[in-house]
Amino acid sequence: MSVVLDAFTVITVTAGLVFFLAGTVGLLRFPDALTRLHALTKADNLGLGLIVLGLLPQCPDITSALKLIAIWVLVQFAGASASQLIAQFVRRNEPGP
Amino acid sequence: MSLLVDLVLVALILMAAVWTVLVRDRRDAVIAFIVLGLLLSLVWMRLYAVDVALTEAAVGGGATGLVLLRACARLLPVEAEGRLPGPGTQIAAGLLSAIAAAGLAAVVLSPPVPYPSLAALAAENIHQVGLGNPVTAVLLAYRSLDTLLEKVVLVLAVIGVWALTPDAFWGGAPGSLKSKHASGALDLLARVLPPFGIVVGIYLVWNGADHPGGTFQGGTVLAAMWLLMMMADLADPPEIRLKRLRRLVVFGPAVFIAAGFAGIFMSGWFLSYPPDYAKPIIVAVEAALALSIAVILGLLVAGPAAEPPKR
Amino acid sequence: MGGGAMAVQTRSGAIGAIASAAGLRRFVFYFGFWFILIGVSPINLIVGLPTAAVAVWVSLRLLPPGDRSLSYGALAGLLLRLPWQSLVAGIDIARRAFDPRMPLRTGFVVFPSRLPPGSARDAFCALMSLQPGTLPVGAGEKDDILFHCLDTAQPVAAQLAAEEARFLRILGQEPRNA
Amino acid sequence: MPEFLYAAAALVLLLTGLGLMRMLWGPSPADRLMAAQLLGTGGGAIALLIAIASGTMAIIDIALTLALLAAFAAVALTLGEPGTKTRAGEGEQ
Repeated sequence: MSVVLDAFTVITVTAGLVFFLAGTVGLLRFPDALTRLHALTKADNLGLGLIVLGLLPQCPDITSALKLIAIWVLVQFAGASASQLIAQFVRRNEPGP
Repeated sequence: MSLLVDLVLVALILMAAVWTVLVRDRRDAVIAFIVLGLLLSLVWMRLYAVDVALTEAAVGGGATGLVLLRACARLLPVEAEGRLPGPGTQIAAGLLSAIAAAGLAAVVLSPPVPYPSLAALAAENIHQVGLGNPVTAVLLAYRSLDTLLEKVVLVLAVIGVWALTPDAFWGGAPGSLKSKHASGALDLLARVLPPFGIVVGIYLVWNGADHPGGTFQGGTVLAAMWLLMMMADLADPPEIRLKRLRRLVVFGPAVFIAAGFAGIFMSGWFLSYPPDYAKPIIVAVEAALALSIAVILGLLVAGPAAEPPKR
Repeated sequence: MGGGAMAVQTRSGAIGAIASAAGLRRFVFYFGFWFILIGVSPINLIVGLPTAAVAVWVSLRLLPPGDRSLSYGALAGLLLRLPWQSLVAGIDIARRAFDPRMPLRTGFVVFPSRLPPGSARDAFCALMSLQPGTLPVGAGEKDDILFHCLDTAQPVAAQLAAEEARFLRILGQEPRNA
Repeated sequence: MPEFLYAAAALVLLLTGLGLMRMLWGPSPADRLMAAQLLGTGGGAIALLIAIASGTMAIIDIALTLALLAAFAAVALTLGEPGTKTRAGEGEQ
């Protein structure tokens, strides 16, 4: 059982790393600020989400597992708010379409 | 593997630090400084100094950015009027910074051998204080006089900021922190986040007695929530003449000093706690301090009064 | 909490507000959050009670309970879809970022929203910013919301309308013509 | 398992650290802030990985604090904008 859980952790955490890579690549490659914002919020929120998911079986007790999930929810909400705030800032300061 | 982490971390910190100093735009420098704060928090975590990492995460991640970017906004009209410091002031500031940096470098690079430490002695006697977190035990029991004076310095800082108020505005409210650009995202954030922030802030203070955390971390989180509400126009900066506000500012240090005097009667010395009651006294002092720190940090960011008192 | 200026006036009403149905629901919620943070033990229980009470009091001031009753079934459905949406959105980004040709057809879409301006619409915008390919960047004319899209070839407006219909169902409003 | 989690933490640090190139390139403050935002999320992930790997559950609280304050830099950015009201007389609604 523990081997299965460990394998689950390795697979999901690795997948999380792939999305952190995607976020960084997008942040560096995408052509304009608003497009880069998509990469920022969506890819690394998923990266963190997958890492949280992968760590859940390794948690010593149920409260710390719930705490990890609460952190992910907070980051989702903060990311949603921050990306809109930055998008509005970009729109005000760059004459866009 | 851990060596690799450290090397990457050091390289990133050097980059962020050099960039903070070199970049010409003030706002860009502040953003680099926020990045530096995040990296420093990771360094403290790497050193397993969780208390310090928490402080750095709360202060560097939340409070510093607000203070410095607000300062940037304040400097804009000054800059527009061309009232910039002359070369003499700039050279003096640079020299002073260099001297401070050289002094710090000298201390860090040539420590006395063997390294003086009271850690073993402190750890041996920690059971007398009854706290599980050695950092809190040191801060509030072994060197409580230092900690008390630190909190008094915070009160002095508020007085110093208020002293910058022009005579006509004395007693009034600090300038609004409200963003000029209304934003639904900010409004939602400031309506949803504060209750969670209050629970987390109190948790950090309460948990700080036995685990990493404590007054400053918790107080900073609470202050950040108050500032968020002020920026979203859900709360106004309070008028600085309010008695209630001033009582909140001095409440923490006052409780601390009262506990100190109680120590004289209970066990013979100022700020000495009787072993059986040490923990409840310290927790009460911490709670009062956290409240005052939250109010003080909020007032420091809000700044001096910028409008005359109403009525 | 530092809100000295906004505090105190309504202290007498505070206990009554917390004792209301909405207040009690929120109290259970924040009390649960407290236990997730700190774990269960008697002394933590005692400190958790006033903590949750303060959180509820602030929460009721910031987000007064509406007169509409929320549909919790629809809300649960939406929350369960959130991780899935996050996965789709992340894969979408990764696909575009890793592709050497970087397939992007970015542009703006104006979406006429049926949600009234206010917290409900803000919450809808926050949810949409987590959706694949869309990012609300501000208000347009009247009730329009301006979205930045990664791929304008997609039927973005139709997808947004479908999401909005789901969202309206949470607020207890049946979509009229969606 | 701890070795794997430490390695994962190192990789997250490396990847989000690479994102800091955006802090150097800009061009706008918004782009630079995105690099900080990325590092904030990455820092949370690193904290969680190290907390579980080392069994030091207190480190989770660092991720919690970072998550709670993650949007603050973006909020603060609007404070530093030209035209933001900070002086007397302008601040009234």
